[in-house]
Amino acid sequence: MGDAVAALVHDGDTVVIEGFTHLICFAAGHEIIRQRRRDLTLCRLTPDLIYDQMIAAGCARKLVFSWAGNPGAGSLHAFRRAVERGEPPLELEEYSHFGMVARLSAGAARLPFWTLRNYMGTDLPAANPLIRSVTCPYTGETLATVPALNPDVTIVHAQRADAAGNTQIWGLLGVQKEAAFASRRVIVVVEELVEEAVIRADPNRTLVPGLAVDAVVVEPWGAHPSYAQGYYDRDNDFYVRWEAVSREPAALTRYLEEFVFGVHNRAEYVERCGGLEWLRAGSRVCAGVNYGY
Amino acid sequence: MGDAVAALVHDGDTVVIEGFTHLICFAAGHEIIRQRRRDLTLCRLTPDLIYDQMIAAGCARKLVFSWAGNPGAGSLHAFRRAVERGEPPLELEEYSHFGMVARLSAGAARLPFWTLRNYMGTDLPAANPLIRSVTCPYTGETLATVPALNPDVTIVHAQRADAAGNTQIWGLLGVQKEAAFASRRVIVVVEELVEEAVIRADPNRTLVPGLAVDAVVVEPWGAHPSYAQGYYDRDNDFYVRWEAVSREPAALTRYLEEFVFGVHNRAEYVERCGGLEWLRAGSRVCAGVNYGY
Amino acid sequence: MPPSVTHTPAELMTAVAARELRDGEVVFVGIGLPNLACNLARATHAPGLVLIYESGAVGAEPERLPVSIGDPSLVTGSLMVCGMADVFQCLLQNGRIGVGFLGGAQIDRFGNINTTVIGPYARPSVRLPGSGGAAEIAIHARRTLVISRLSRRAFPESVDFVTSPGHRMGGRSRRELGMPGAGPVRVVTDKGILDADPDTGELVLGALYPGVELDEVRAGVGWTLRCRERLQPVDPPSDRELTLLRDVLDPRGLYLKG
Amino acid sequence: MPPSVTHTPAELMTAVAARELRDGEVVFVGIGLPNLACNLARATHAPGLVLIYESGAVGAEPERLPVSIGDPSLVTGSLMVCGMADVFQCLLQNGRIGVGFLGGAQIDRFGNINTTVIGPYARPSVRLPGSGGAAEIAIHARRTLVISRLSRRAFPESVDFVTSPGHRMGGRSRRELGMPGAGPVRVVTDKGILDADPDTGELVLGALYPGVELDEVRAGVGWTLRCRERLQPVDPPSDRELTLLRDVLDPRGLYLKG
Repeated sequence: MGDAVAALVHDGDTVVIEGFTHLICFAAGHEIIRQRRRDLTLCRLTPDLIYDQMIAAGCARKLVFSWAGNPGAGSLHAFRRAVERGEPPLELEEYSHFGMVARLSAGAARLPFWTLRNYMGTDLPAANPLIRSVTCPYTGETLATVPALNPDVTIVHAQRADAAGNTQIWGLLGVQKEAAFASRRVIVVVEELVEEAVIRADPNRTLVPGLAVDAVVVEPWGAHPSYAQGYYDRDNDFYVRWEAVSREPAALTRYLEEFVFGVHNRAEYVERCGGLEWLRAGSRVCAGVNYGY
Repeated sequence: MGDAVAALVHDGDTVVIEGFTHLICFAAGHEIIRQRRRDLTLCRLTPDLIYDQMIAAGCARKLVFSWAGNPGAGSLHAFRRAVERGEPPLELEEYSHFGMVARLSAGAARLPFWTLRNYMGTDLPAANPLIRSVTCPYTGETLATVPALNPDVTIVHAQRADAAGNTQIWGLLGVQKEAAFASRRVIVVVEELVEEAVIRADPNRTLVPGLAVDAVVVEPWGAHPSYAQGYYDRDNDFYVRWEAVSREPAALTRYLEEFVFGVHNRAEYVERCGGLEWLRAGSRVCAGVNYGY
Repeated sequence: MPPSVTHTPAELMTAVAARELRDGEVVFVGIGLPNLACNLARATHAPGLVLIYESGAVGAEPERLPVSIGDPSLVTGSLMVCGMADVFQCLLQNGRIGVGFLGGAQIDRFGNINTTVIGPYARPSVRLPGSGGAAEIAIHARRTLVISRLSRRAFPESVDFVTSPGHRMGGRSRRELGMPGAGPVRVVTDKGILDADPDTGELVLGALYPGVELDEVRAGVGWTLRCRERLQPVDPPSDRELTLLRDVLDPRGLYLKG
Repeated sequence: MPPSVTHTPAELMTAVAARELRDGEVVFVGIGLPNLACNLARATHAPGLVLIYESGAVGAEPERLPVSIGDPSLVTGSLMVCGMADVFQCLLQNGRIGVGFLGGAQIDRFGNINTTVIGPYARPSVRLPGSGGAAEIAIHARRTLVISRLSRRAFPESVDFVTSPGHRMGGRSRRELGMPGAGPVRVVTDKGILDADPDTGELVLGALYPGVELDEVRAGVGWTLRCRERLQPVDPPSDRELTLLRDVLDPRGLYLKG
């Protein structure tokens, strides 16, 4: 992870760490904080705890997003301090979920914009002049548009990939595929590195092909406190505890010192957490399907 | 199948039977011929043998398509007679594959059009005035557009579904999902009806949810001479033989008399073919994945 | 003993919301009371209700109470899991969603909802999470239901920021603005039900819960609340509803305590 | 014995086309000679070539010779199978395709290809299949390779219908028209190789096969063919190439007979 971030994530980059609740790559976020990246434009539908930590650590210049909260548990207080009090200053570019999905869809298709029927009657276009409109060449009606998002680097966490980066995900898929194809560089972080034969045995499961991937990092438990379907459960207690940590700048600084700067890598983080085996997933293995002919 | 076609496919309808080489529902096409539907607008990327048969049988008023050939074997001669000599007359609306995919994507998203970077330098827009353009509200560049395709009825062949129409497909996916969501009515035809629990065991495999499906028809071998991954192979000999049948109007009429009008249903068709067991797929079952948490 | 003592406001609101759902409908669900309302409806009069989460899980039947909209228990055993581009394009914008649930920090006289900021956008006094999928749900779901407790802070005459559009925005109707869905037709509160007037879009009192005085409701909204000519009667949660909520759906009282 | 007797024209064209491919490139493949050329390249100098079919199979390693672009053998054991919307948007339009193979009934002086009609569009003398994915491949692939046997019918000065654009359409360059890819940079025929002139886009003779006279090539095109100042030498298929083609890749001679 250290090498991948050093080589592929630079100061000033536009960075996407995606994953809708599922497969959020905290391991990559922590490494970016440890390597003290600055002036990043962080993009993500749901900034979640990891962007709250990156904002608190001073990595972010700007946030592009659609829902900034601690799902089911409260607020992202580092984010709120930045917006409400400018501590530290943070530029915002705000959409709805559909708008962010559409931005990444346009990016993945290498079109300059995407069309959607949305935003009439809302104050979002007034708050964000990049939400514009286009006239349908068939019906004459006006539809909303958002500009393509083409990040410098996207980090996709996944259950498994082969060494060439052919990546398989199951469970919630979020916008991982769109983000990967939209991006100039892609880092795939996996729970498990598998033989190419495992990928080839079930090709419909592949979400991102190796030809779109620049680096594969093997990082078990890399999504904690978020989760990886079939590998480990969401650490809801951590999300609940974050409310108090995040609310107190001193507590947040202590957290970063202990769990981010205070460890060298993910294995040490897991150890510092006291082990995470209690989150290990139970078994609900599905049957395979026949690819024969 | 008889009931589903009687209830859901009407004279004058815009009909899509999709499937890119894989899972082409010949069974539904034959039933539509048997029920003597007329004035249909047939849409499909690759009209294939089944639309050649439907054109020959007089079902079609218009063809909307992007590649009309007998893949790997020759021409669709009923289609060619209609276009080259007007026997019978057939209106054409022609795109490229990307254009047809884009039309169905727009239809599925219920947008009036779809944007693509295409068609500059080709004669296709001159041949089809529905290929138009739009100006990007961000870059000012001109991009091509195609209008949404929202068929009256789409027929999707699939490996399996439950009784509520939750439909799973593996192998080539074509534009089946887009066609189903774009359509006012959807008939799903499956090789195998399965318990809801089979669907629920592997929800990432579901391509079309039951909430978008109007009828489920169980029709083993329903895609012959095309194929169903994991169930049976493509009958390449049939595709090769079609060249001679299709070239001779009398031979084509005899084929329809014997294999379409001369049987009451798919089971009789299979019997008339002398059985199709020789095409039965071998076993290449993949491993399952863990959906536990 | 008056009914207000035998159940919590959250239980009453959940039961009332559940009764709004019809069997076979497709519902875009959020976490918390909407999720409980949907599952109560499924367990009583609407077994065929289809639950869709914006995370991409369709037809979920979670074996535990999900604490986030992307909880793994919503995936295991669901009917379909698709990417979010399909959720917003093929399901929501496609018009497949019958009912969307919304909540918000502020709901105004015309059903506009604010989940973005309290105060000016550029330097708010309170920064809220933002739209998420709420803007497009409010525009596309065939109808939306809002669940919120009454208070003058939560129900101002007009919101600080329109995240999710209601009715009569700048004097123009939803139809004039090209919105496919009917918008927030009903707001389920802890004291009664507000309905959007079909002509003006204004929220008016449509039902008062047993034991609640009209003045209590009026005190909870920031405009002069009008009433329908005849208020609908509302039954308190039945024993069956309460048993399901307390023993089966939220046994740890995660959402129903207060 | 001269080399022209020891191999068929199809074998020579396939071997020459294979040598055009570089290791690690991503190729959009068609059935027939392009498929054989790619697999020959994989078996010799380009083991890392990634094959993509417009049907959605990525990195296929078929265990039998596929007879259609959607053959089930292209799916079994491939690296990824995706829907066609992803093929055209995320792979092709995204700019991920290095090389596209095209063929056609007519190829003209500027590399425009016709697979639509012979004669007028409204009432053609021969109705051809149409574009399929050819139009967008010609526009988006970083470069395209054309394989076709020479004949005046197949190489007219200008095509009856431009299905897939080449160079200099109506006097305007690809760049002026906004096409991302370089277009048909090379045409592999049965007698020699035609290259698109980098300045004018005109197809000019770049290489002559051993034993072929210049006049034979000139007789096969419908315009006055110009030659590069220095023609590149072309080796006939090596024993290894021929063995692979005949014994491994097309043992039944499905495509390589003629």
